[in-house]
Amino acid sequence: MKIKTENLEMEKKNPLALFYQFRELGLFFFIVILCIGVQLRNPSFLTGENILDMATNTSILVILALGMMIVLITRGIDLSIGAVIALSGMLTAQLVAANPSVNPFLCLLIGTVIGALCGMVIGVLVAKVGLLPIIATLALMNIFRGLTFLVSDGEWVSSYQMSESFVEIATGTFLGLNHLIWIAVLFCLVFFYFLNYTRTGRQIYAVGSNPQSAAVSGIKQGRILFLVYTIMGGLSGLCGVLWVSKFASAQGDTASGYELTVIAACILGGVSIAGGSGKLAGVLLGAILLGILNNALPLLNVSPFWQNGIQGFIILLAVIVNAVVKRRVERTHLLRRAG
Amino acid sequence: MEQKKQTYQPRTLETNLPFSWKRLFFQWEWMLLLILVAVLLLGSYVSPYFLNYPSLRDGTMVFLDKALIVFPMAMIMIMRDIDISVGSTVALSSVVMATLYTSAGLPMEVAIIACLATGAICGLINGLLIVKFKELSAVIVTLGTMILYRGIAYIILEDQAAGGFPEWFGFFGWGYVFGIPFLLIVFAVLAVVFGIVLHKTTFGRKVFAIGNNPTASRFSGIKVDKVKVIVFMLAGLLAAVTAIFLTSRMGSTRPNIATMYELDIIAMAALGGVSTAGGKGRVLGVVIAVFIIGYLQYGLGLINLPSQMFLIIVGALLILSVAIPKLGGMIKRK
Amino acid sequence: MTNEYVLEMRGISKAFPGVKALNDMQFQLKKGEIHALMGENGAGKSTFIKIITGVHQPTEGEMLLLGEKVSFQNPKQAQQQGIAAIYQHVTSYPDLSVAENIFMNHEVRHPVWKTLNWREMHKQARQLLRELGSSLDPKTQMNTLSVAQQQIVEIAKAISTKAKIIIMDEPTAALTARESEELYRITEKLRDEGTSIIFISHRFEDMYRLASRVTVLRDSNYIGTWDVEDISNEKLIVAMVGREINQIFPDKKTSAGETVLDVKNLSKLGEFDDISFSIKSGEILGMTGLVGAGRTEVCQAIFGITAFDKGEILLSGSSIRNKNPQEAMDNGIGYLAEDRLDQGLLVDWSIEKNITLANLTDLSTLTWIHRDKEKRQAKEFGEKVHIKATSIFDSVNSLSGGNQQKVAVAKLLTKDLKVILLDEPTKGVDIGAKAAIYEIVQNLAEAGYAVLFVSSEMPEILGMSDRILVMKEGRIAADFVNRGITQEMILEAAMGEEQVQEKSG
Amino acid sequence: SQGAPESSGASGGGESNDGPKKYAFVFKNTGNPYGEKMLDGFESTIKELGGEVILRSPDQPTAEGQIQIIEQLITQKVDVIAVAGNDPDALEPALKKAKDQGIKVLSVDSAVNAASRDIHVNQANPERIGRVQIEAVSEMIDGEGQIAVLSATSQATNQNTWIEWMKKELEKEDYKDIELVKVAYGDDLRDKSVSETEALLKSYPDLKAIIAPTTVGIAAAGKVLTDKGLEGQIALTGLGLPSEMATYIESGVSPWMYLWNPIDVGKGAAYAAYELGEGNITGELGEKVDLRDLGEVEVVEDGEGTQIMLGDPFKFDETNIDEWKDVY
Ligand SMILES: Nc1ncnc2c1ncn2[C@@H]1O[C@H](COP(=O)(O)OP(=O)(O)OP(=O)(O)O)[C@@H](O)[C@H]1O
Ligand SMILES: Nc1ncnc2c1ncn2[C@@H]1O[C@H](COP(=O)(O)OP(=O)(O)OP(=O)(O)O)[C@@H](O)[C@H]1O
Ligand SMILES: [Mg+2]
Ligand SMILES: [Mg+2]
Repeated sequence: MKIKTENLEMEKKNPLALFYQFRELGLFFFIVILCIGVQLRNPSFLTGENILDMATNTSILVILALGMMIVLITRGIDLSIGAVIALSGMLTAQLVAANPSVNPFLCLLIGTVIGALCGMVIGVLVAKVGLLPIIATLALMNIFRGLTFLVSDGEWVSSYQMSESFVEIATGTFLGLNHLIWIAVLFCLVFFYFLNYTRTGRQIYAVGSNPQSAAVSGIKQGRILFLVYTIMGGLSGLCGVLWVSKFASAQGDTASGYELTVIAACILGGVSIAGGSGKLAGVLLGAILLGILNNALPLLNVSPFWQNGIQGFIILLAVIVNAVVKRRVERTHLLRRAG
Repeated sequence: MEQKKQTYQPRTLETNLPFSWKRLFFQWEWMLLLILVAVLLLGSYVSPYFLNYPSLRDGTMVFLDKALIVFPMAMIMIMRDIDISVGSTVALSSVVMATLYTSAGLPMEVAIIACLATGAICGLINGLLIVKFKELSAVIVTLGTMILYRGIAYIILEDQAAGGFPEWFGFFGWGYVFGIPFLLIVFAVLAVVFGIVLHKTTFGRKVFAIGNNPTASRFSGIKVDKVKVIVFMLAGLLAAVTAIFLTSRMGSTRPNIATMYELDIIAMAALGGVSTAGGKGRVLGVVIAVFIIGYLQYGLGLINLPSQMFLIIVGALLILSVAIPKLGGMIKRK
Repeated sequence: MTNEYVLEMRGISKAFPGVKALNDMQFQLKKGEIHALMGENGAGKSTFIKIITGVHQPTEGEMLLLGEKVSFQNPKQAQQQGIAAIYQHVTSYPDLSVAENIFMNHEVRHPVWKTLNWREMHKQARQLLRELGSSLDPKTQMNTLSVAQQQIVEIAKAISTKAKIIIMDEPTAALTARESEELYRITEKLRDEGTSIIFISHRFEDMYRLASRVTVLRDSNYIGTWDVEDISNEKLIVAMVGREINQIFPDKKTSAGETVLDVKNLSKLGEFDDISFSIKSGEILGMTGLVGAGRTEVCQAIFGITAFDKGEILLSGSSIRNKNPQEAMDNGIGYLAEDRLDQGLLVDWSIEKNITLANLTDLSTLTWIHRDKEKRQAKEFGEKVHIKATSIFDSVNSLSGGNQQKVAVAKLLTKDLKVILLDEPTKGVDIGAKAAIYEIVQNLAEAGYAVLFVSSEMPEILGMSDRILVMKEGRIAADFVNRGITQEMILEAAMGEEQVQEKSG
Repeated sequence: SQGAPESSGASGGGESNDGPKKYAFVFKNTGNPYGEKMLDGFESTIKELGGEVILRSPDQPTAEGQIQIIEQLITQKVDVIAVAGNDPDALEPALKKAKDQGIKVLSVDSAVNAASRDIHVNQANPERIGRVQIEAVSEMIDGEGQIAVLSATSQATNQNTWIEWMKKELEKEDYKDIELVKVAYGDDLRDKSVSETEALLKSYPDLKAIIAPTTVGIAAAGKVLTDKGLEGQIALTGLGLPSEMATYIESGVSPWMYLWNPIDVGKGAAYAAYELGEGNITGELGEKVDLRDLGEVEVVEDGEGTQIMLGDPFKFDETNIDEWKDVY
C-alpha cells in the first residue's frame, strides 16, 4: 500500500494542494464572473451601498443556511423552517404590539425559544420516534403554518404597532454595518468553531457519514439529531424575529416557500443530501450566490417576466459548472498520482 | 439454522411460503383502508351532503388531477430520488398548449400533443441532468428546473391568460362517461397500469432494485441511468396529462397555475407508504392515500372548516399514520 | 493478582428475533495473551464480540472484568473500561479524515477549553500509522483509501484508545500476506506490552502464527478451548465444522481448451498500466498482488463498470468493448464483486430475487415476470451452489458471509457466461464454505468456463490456479505457470525492489 | 386547501328552499386583513338581513383553490355565491356550473368574466383608481420627474387594469414631463418587494416617486424609503391599508395614499347578493340597487357584463390616518 499512500502524501505537499482542497472552486469563479457580468450591465451593482444592501438582505439566508447545513449533514432535511419563521415572527410581533416596552433582546430570545420548541418537536419525531425527516417536517410545515394563521386570525401586525427599539433590531447599524450583518458574521464564527473544534460538532459529521459506526463508537445519535433540529428551529425562530423587524410587518404567509431557497443555498455550497459532508465556506458561497441573484436580477432591467427563467438557469449553470470543475480537479489528482 | 453443515450433500430450498395471517394483515394498506373508512364516516357524520354518490363522485374531480402525478412520483421516491419540478412542469406544458392553440392557431389536438411532448421533455431534461451529473442530487436539479420551467412559462405568457378552448376540450375536466367522471376513469386506468408495471414487470423490479442498492443493481447489469431517465420522463409526461385536465377545468391558463403541487403529491405518496429512504412502496397504498387526503379535504370543505384547520389536520394525519406503527414497534421491543 | 483472567464470560446467550445467535458461551482471556476465536460463518463470533463491546446486550450470562461483574449498556462504557474492537465490516467514516477516524469520540482536547487539538491528533495519528508501517497522511479523506488502508486505520483506532483488551474481528480478511505480517508484528508487540487480544480469523495461518490459545464456536454453541500446541489442524477443523474435510482444494482434472479472453495492453490513468493476459476455457488464472495493486480495477474495466484508456479486449478472437455490465454479461463475461454487501447483493431482498436479478429478461415475456419460472430458477441455482437456508424467500442479510457469497455466485450462473472474474471470492468465508466455493470454481472450470481468480491468500492462489499473475502498482509484475511455485517467489514479485525502500525509509 | 368561516355555525344544514337562504363569499386567500375586513362586512350585513353566511377562501391565492371551494358550495346548495376572483377566466366553468344549478353569482373587488357572473360589485371605479394615483403623484412631484410602479404579481388582474388606466392618464398633456420608467413586480412578497424597490432606487437615481397599488408593495416600499432616509426626496403613494401605512404617512414618506373601505365593500356585496338572492334584481343594465346606508346605485355596463360601483377611493393622509389605522 506504500505505493498509493506515498503519492497521496506528495499531493498534500504540492503547493497547489491547498487550492485544490477548496472544493467549491467552480462556484467561486462562477460568482466572480457573474458579478463582473452584472457590473458591466449596471455600474451601480458593485457600489458600496448596494453591496451593503445585498449583505443585509442575505444575512437571514446565511443564518438559516448554517442551520440547514448541519441538518443536511446528518442526512436529514427541514421543510418546516418557513412556517417556523412565520410562527415565531407572528407571536413575537403580537407580544410587541401588546406591550411596546418589551426589550428587543428579550424579543430575540423569545423568538429563538419558540423556534427551538418547534425544532424539538421535529427532533423527537425524527430521533425518538424515527420518522423520516422529510415526512415529519413536511407535516409540521403544514401544522406550524396553520397555527400561525390561527393565532393571527388572518390579521397582520403592522409597523405602527411595533416599538422603535424592536424595528431597530434589523435596521440599526453598528460601525456602519447593519445589525443583521453582524449577527450573521457572529453565527458564522460560532458555527466554524462549533463544527471544527468541538467534539459535538464532529459527531454531527460522524452521524451523517456513517450511522452504524457512529453507533459502535458510542456516539449518542438520538441526542445529536435532536440537537441538530433544535438548533435549526432556534435559528428559524430567531430569523422570524429578524424578518418581522426587518420588514416591520408580520403576516401569516411570511417566508412561505423560503425553505427551498435555504436548501438551495446549502446544496449549491456543496452540502451533500446523502449526508456526512458540507463545509461552512461552501454554504456561505451558496447563500451569497442566491443573495446576488435576488439583488442583481432586478438591477439588470431585463423584463420582469424573464427573471424567474434567468434565475433558474443560473442556479443550474452554477451547480453544473461547479461539478465540472470538481471533476477537472479530480483528474489532475489522478494525473499526478500516476506521476 | 438447525441443519448440520453438510456442504457436499445436496440440500433443498423451499419454494412456497407457508400461509401466514400475520403477513396478510400486518400490511400498511389495511391501516390506510381503516383511515379511509374513518374519513368517509366522519364526512357523512359532519355533513349531510357528503355521503351520496353524486357528491362523492364529483368530489373526486376536485383532487384527482394532481393525483395523476403521484404514480411516477412514487417510482422516483422508491429510487431514492425526488422531483419537485412537477408543479412547474404542469404550468409550462399547460401554457405551451394554450399558446399554440390561441396564438399560433394550431388545432387543439396538435396543441394537446405538444403539451404532452413538453412535459416529457421537461422530465427528460431532469433525468439527463441527474444521471449525467451524479454529484448533483435530484433535489438541487429539480429545484433548479422548478424555477426554470415556470420561468419559461412566464416568458411565454407574461401577464396574460390564454383560453377560449373548443367546447369539447371541457370534457377532460368536467365530462362523464356512463356517469363516471372521465378524470376518475383515467386515474383508475393509470393506477392499474402503474400497479402492473411496478409490481409485475422487469421494469418495476429494476426500479425497486435501484432503490435498494444502486451499485449492486448496476453490477448486476441493470442500466440504472436508463431506468432513471425513463421514470423522470414519465413524471414529466404525467405532469402534462395533469396540465390537460387542470386547464380543461379552468377553461384558461396562466403561468402561475399548479403552484406548490409537488408538496401535496409527495405527501400523498408518503402517506401511501412510499419510503423516501427508497426501496419500498405499493401502488395500492398510494391510491388509498390519494382518496384519504382528497376526501378529507372535500369533507372538511363541506363543513366550511377554515383552510388553516385543514392544513393542521392533514399534517397531523400524516405524522400519526406514519408514527403509530413505529410507536407500536417500539412498545413491542420494550 | 487475585485472578488470572482479564476477562471472563460465563454462560453468555444472545437471541435475535428469529435467531439464537449465541448459546451458553464460555470464555476466558488471560492477561497478555492472544486468544484466537474460530468458527464457521454464522457461528456467532461477531455477535459474541459485540456483546463484549456493549453493542449488543446478552439475553443470559454474566461478564467479569478483572473478576468484577460488569454489564455494558452501550459501547461507550466498554471503551471506558479499556475494551477496543476492530469490527468485521469496516466501520469507518468515509467523509472524514484518517486522523478523525482514529480519534473519533476520544479526541485530543485542550485541557481547559475542551477544544479539539488537531495538530496534536495529526501528530499522534502519523505516529501510530508509522508504527503500523504505513505512511498514510492523517489528513487524507477516508473514502479515498483502499479496503486494506482502511483496515490499517481501524487498527490504529483500536490502539489509540490504549485499551487493555483489543478485539480484532477478521482483521486480515482484506489484507495480503505482507500487510498481514505487519499486523502480526503489531499484535505481538501489543501482547508483549501486556495487552490481551482476541483474534478472529478464518485463516489458519493467522492462528498458528499468533495465538497461544483457541476457542471454537459452532452453530452458536461453545465447543471448547485448547492450547494451540495441543490441537492438530484436523481436530480443529472437526471442532469447527463438525466433520472431516479431508481435502480443501479439489484436485485439478482440467484440460485447458482454446483461448477465450485475451486482454491486450489494457491501461487506465492512475489505476493500471499495460495489462496483458489471456485465459483459456477450462483454465483458472490466479491473480494476486498487494492490496491496492489494481486488480479490482482491471476486473471492473473488463466488466465495463469503469472505462479504460488504452488497449483492447478480445473475446474468443473478436474485439469487444463493454460500455456497461449488461453488455459484458451479454458478451459472456461475469464479475463477482469484491465487496459482497455493497456491490454484490441487495441484502434486504430474498435469496430468490437476488439470484434472478441479472437474468430477468429470460424469465419474462414482454417484461411480464413469470413468478413460477423465477422461483424454479432460484431454487435450481441456489441448490447448485448449496446455499444453506430453509427457503428461497429467506432474506440475504439473515445469511452468514459464506452463504451470501454463494448467492452472489448463483446469480452469475443464471447467465450463460464464457468468462467469470472472481474478485476475492473467499474473503471472510469460513473453511467449510471455502472448500465449497473452491469446488464450485473447479466445477465451473471443468464446465468450460475461463476463470480469473483474484485473491490475496497465497495458499488458495497456489492451490487453485493453473497460472498465476502477480500485479504490482497497477502493472503485471510476473506471470507464472503454477508448477513448483512458492509463496516466497510470489511475494518477491509482488514487492520487488519495494523492500529496499522499506529498509531505506 | 379549504376556506374559512370566520364564525356562524354554517354547518350547511337544511335544504336550500326552506330555512334561511345561504350566502357564500369566496375571497382570494386567507390571512389577508383586507379580505378579512371585507368578509366581516359581508357577514354582519347578511346576518342583519337574516341570511345564513358561509365565508371561504383558499390558503393560497389560486384559481384552483377557489374552484374546489365553489364545487363544495354547489354541493351544499347555497343560494348566492360572491367571489373575489383570483383569475377572471379560470373560474368560468365552475361558476357556470353553479349558475346552471340556479345559484346566483356575483363577483366582488376582483371581477370574473361576464359569462360567469350575474353582476360585479366594484369597490371603486377602476378608471378613477388609476387616474387618481397619477394625479396624486403629479401633485407630489409638481408635474415632472421619473416615476415607477411597484405592483403585486404580474398575474394580478386588478393591478394590471389600474396600471393600464395610469398609463392612459399619463398620456394627458399635463403629465408630459412625467416619465413612467418601470413597472416592477414585488409579487406581494415582503423580501422581493424590498429588493425590487432597492433596485428601482439604484437603477434610476433621478427617480422622483413610486406608485404601489398593492398593500404589501406600498408598505415594503415605505420601509425601504424610511430605512434609506429618503422621505421628502422620493414620494410614495398608491393603495395601502391604513394600519400598514400609518407609520409612513405620519413620517411623511408617503404624503397620502388611497383605499376604499373594505368593510363597506363587504356590506355592498352583501346587499347586492341579498337583492340577487331575493330576485329583486337580476343584474340587468339600468336596474337600481338599494345599498341601504351606502345609498342607491345604478347597474352600469362593464365590458360585456354589468357592475355597480361603490364610489371613489378614499384618501388617507396625516389628518385622518390616526382614526383609521386601528379600523383596518
Ligand atoms: N443484528 C442481527 N439480527 C439478527 N440476526 C443476526 C444479527 N447479527 C447476527 N445475526 C445472526 O446471528 C448468527 C451469528 O452471526 P455472526 O455475525 O456472529 O456470525 P460470525 O461467526 O461472525 O460469522 P462470520 O464468520 O461470517 O463473521 C448468524 O446466523 C447471523 O445471521
Ligand atoms: N491509495 C489509494 N487512494 C485512492 N484510492 C485507492 C487507493 N488504493 C485503492 N484505492 C481504491 O480503492 C478500491 C479498492 O482498492 P483495492 O486495494 O481493493 O484495489 P485492488 O488492489 O484492485 O483490489 P484488491 O483488494 O483486490 O487488491 C479501488 O477502487 C482502488 O482504486
Ligand atoms: Mg463475523
Ligand atoms: Mg480489490
